[in-house]
Amino acid sequence: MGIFEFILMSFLILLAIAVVFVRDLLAATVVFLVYSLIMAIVFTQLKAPDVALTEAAVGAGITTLLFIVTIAKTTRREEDD
Amino acid sequence: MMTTVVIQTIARVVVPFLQLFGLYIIVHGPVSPGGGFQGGVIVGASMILLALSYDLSSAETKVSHKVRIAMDSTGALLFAGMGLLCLLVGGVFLEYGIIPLPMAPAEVRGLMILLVGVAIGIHIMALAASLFLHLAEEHDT
Amino acid sequence: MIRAKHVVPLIVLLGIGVILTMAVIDMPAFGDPASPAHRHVAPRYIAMAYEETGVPNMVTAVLADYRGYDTLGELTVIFAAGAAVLSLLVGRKLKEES
Amino acid sequence: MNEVVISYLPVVAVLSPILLGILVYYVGGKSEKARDILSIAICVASFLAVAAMAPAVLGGKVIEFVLVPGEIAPIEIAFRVDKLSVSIAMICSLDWVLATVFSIKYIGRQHARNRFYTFMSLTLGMVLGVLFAKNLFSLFIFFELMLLTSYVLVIHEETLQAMKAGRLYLFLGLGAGLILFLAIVMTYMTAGTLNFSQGGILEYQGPITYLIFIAFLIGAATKAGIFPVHIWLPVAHPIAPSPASAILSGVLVKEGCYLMIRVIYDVFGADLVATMGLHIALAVLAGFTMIFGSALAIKQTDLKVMLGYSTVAQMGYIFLGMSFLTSGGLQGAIVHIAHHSMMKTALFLAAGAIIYKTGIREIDKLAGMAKRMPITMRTFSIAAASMIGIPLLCGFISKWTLAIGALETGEPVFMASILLLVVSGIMNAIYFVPIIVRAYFGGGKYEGGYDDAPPSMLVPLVILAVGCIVFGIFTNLSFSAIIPAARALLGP
Amino acid sequence: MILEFIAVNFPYLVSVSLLLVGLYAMIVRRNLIKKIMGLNILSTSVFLYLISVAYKEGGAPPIRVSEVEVYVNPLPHALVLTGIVVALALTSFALVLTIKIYKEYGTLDSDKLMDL
Amino acid sequence: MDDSIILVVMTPFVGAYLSPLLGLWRERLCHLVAVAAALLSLFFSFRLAGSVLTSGTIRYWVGGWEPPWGIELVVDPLSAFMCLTISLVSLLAVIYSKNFIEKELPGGKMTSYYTLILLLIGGMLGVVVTGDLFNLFVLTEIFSVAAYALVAISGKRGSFIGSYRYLILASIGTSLILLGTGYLYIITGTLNMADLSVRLPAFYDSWVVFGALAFLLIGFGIKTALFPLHTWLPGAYSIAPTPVTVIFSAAVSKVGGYSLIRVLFTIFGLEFITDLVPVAPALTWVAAATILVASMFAISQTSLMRMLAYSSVAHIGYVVLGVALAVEMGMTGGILHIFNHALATGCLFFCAGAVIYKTGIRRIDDLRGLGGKMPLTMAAFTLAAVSKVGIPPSAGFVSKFYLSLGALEAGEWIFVIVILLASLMTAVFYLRVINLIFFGGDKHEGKVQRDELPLSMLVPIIILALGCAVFGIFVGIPLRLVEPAVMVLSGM
Repeated sequence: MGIFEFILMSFLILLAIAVVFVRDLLAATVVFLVYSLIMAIVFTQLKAPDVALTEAAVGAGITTLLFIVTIAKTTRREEDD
Repeated sequence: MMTTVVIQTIARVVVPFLQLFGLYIIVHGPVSPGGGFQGGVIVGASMILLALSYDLSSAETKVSHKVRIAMDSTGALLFAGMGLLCLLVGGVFLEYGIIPLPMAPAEVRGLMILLVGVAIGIHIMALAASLFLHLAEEHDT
Repeated sequence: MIRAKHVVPLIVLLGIGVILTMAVIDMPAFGDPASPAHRHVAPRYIAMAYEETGVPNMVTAVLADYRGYDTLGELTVIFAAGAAVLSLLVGRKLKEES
Repeated sequence: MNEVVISYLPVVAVLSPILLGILVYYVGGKSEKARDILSIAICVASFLAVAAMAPAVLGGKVIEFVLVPGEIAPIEIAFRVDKLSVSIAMICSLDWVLATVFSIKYIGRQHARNRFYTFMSLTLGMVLGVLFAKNLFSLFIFFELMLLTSYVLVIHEETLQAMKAGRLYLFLGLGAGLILFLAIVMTYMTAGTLNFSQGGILEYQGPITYLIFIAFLIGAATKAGIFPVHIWLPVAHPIAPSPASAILSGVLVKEGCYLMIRVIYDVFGADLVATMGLHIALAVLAGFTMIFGSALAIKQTDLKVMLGYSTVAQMGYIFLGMSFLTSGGLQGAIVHIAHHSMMKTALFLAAGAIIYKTGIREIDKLAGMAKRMPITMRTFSIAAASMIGIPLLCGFISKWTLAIGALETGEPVFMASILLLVVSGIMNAIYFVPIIVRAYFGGGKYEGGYDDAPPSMLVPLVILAVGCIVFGIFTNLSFSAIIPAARALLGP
Repeated sequence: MILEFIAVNFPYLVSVSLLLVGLYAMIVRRNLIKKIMGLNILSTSVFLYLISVAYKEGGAPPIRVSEVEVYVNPLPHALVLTGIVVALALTSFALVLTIKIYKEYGTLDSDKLMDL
Repeated sequence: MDDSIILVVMTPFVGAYLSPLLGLWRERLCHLVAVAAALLSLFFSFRLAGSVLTSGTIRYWVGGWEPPWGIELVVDPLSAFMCLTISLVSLLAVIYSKNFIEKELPGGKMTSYYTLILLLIGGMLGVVVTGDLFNLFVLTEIFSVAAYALVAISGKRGSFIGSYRYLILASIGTSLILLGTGYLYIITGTLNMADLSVRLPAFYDSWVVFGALAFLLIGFGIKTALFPLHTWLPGAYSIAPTPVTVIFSAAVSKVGGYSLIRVLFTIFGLEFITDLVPVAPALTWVAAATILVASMFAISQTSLMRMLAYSSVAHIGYVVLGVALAVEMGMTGGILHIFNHALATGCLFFCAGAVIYKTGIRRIDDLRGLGGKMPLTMAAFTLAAVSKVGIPPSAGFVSKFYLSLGALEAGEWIFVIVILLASLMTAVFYLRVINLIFFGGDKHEGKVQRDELPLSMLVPIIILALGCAVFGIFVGIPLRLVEPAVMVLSGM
């Protein structure tokens, strides 16, 4: 556990909170993409290359794409009160 | 969508490489990070890229709905079939070592693990594309 | 911002958070090679996977052989998802094709 | 110890009405006549099956049969026929034959005839099932089924009023059933068995024993229409078609009494009840019911409702007899079950005949009825007189026996109940005599000539009326069975 | 003491925080897509936890290389791979449902949907 | 080793993999494949039950790897019992689907429908036979995904929202299950249930074990629809196609309950859940609350499907109550109720579906007078409702009996009262419906022709209805598996 991992993981929490609280859904999706990529890097640091590869392909790839398509089909704004 | 010539050309160039890379990952699953699932996703993503850069129908025509369903089922059946084959030759479900091939049991297992990867790959590449395409198509209703 | 109806979920979250933190305190430390997780089942995979399956990637060996049944299940889950997505969308489509 | 005989007869008696009853529905779709004959045949067959058991049982044997063996202790459906069961079953199935014969004309005009006969048949099966049950579990099963099948009889008319009455009947019955269920479960937990056994299976274990008794009492009393859970009875009995009222009042309420007898003598045992002092509570309840039921009956203007309240009062007699815990009292209770069954069936059937012919339900309008329907009114009068307790009629015999039973106890509290018997008899007279007087001497209102009910209605009526007289005179006919039955229950 | 605990078990604590954030999004957020993002965060937090369990000080990635002796635990990796696929399945289906709901009702607000 | 154990799971799966291929060619073939697969599963379940009874618990090492390194499948009497219940109900549901789905589902969805339903069946069977915690998670996910999709498949108004709510809540549940599995893994290093139960006692005082228990409980509690985690259920049940609803209520929620039992009894063990962390006593209270609250909701429903759904929730409460009492009688009752309730609720939902199929009626008030139009269906409905209320001699009564005995055995009086109260409440809402059906006059005079269902729908209904009656009398048949199951669970 080096300082690099600490920073990455702290960043992870920040990104997660950002995903939840950013009102623009497309922006949130992009943040989620970054979150997934960082998660993949963390997995690599934790010596799990297989999982990292999968997380990158699925989390940052397919899932994000699906989110974007869904937002395109529905609405970009998260309605608020 | 983004149907500019540039993107189309890039996609045209990139897609074969992506697919090759995906296949490489599937086949090299046993020795390096990756495997059927990851490779399958990458190949599937290449199809999605194709769909994005052209339009949806061209991806449809390249790998039609029926073919995807068939690939989907075939992948799953292949995996299950390997398990059931072990039952047939008198072993336990998924006990690859018992399959009578002229090799050491460990090698048979290795071969089978590779085949499993291929089966998963076939399955996932069809599915990943399907999931995306179905979602994306929804707009014209 | 926080409204009355959020109180219950927040209390639930707090409760789960407390349980989680207490559990983390009781856990073997991170990266500890002596933790039971590293001593009980896994050593066999690390030591024997290559001899038994001829595959250097232990994750693949576990995934496709030792726990191959799980992987078949995983395949089935995503197969189910495919069928599920299909079940919602395909009605119109097949009509068009025929 | 009684000799135990294994025999199929109880199964025949219980299951043939149930299975053939379903056939009745099918046959009814094809031919009405065939259905009528079949339903009478079923009742006769059951009666014969019961009668066939009588000699052996009264000769000191006990017939047993296990229908569904309970590999796991309490869940066993089994039959056991002893003297008590067989003597009550005889009179019940006989009543059934008569009521069924009666209903051919009566129901012939109404809707849903197939359903009526089917459920009559089914109910007979359930009634016999209750009487022949070997253990509380089987008894409970038939008890609940009896409730369901008789519910359909109660709501036969399907009017709003009938539906309301039916709902009251059903939910009180189900509630009582649940409490009974609780009692049975508790019994099993404390006694470890559910089989009836002379002398009782329970031992005193503190308050729980009281609780069990109260639960049983509530369950049985609801079925029997004892105060204060009688409320359904005057509502549900009159609303049913008359043959059904006859068997509801004549037979079904007796199942509650039968259950209570079994509970007191075969589950708790007379000694335990006596040491716990429960019999006094029971007697108080019974006495109250007698007076209360009679008092309310006086107020009624509707003939059938009046008969319903009269039933409530008479159930009090039976419970009173049980509570004496003496041979005489028990004999009185059992003999009153049989005799009241006869009398009340006759009364309700007579009321049914009047309704069938004239549509009159109100007591006031009965004036001159004796002229128009002489045979019906005569049978009605005999049965009513018997209810009042005129000597040489069967009602008198049961009251006499009850009084003897009260004296046997030697306790002032119970001896005081003789007074109750007298008062209640007088009250009976107060509500029956005016009807008779009006029917015979209140002429002038009705000017038509003789117009009595058809023979298929009169025959059952006459048989019952003759029964009232015969059993009133030749007391040995009933007592030869009932005295041993009471002895068997009380034990040496 | 506490700082040391946090430093040592940092990945676990991160996973706990992520789990809570994910749960919060799933329960409290009203937008259906946000809920699905919350589901993804929740599942990745569990994956992070499992991968952390697998980690061993000084271990190598679990791919056999002749000169290395200490590897991290491969079993949780296999579990997580399965888990990721499961999460993908759930996400894709939930998103299709979202599109369908939007088509039907024109809103993605769970409160408004509740009123319908 | 006995291959039935894997074939019982793989048959539906292979059927599911084949279905899309066949669907491309001929859609109708899917139904045949589904029936064949379900039939084969039932056959293998019977073989499993047979070998469990003769030779005790069966263990099967998938891939030939001995546990804890490989995945072990374990079939003990409880698993065999669940297998039989699931595959029986599934077979009937698949048969029933033929006509129902052709009419009720929009075109082109048949293939997906049968694929998903086979995945649902296979997933449940997989959960039931597995002996590995992570494998349990994977298979739970399989049948959950299929279940979400089947809720939404009809595309009717509200179906997507119902499915979405179910998905979100259940996903929280499954994520927590995975987390709990991870917790157990970190302190024991194993995922095998038997191995876990051996290694766990060393860590009983650890928060990790407590956390794992809490998360597994919440996760499976959502799947089981325990109060207050039941909110997803009525929406999902009432909107799904009827055969699916039947599988849901009769099997899916029971599989949740089964997983709960496995986690509590097999992994943590009786001592831990009753003494160290009083989970079982807490669960009994949760179950009691589930029973009462759900019954209350059921009374106030106007839609038949929703009423049945709430009633189903209440009966899951019975199962959990019985098992959580952790005494022999209670567990017998609880496990037996899994089967008995499957019969009754399956039949009820089938009948409700049949009504929708024939007339499109969904509201309870509109059922008025349907008894004359669809007599067989409605008779079956009545029989099943009687079983649900728990009136003897139906199957439901037997489980109620055992549950009450269990509650008394555990010394928990209050739960007997709960059971009785719930019975009365159940009676209130079912008898209201039955009254409307048979005695409510005829609302559809001329509109609805008197005709019965196609055979493919009628046969499953009648089989289940007869089951309700037969297994009420011949209790010994299911108990042959239940008794050893209780023995194994309680470690005797």
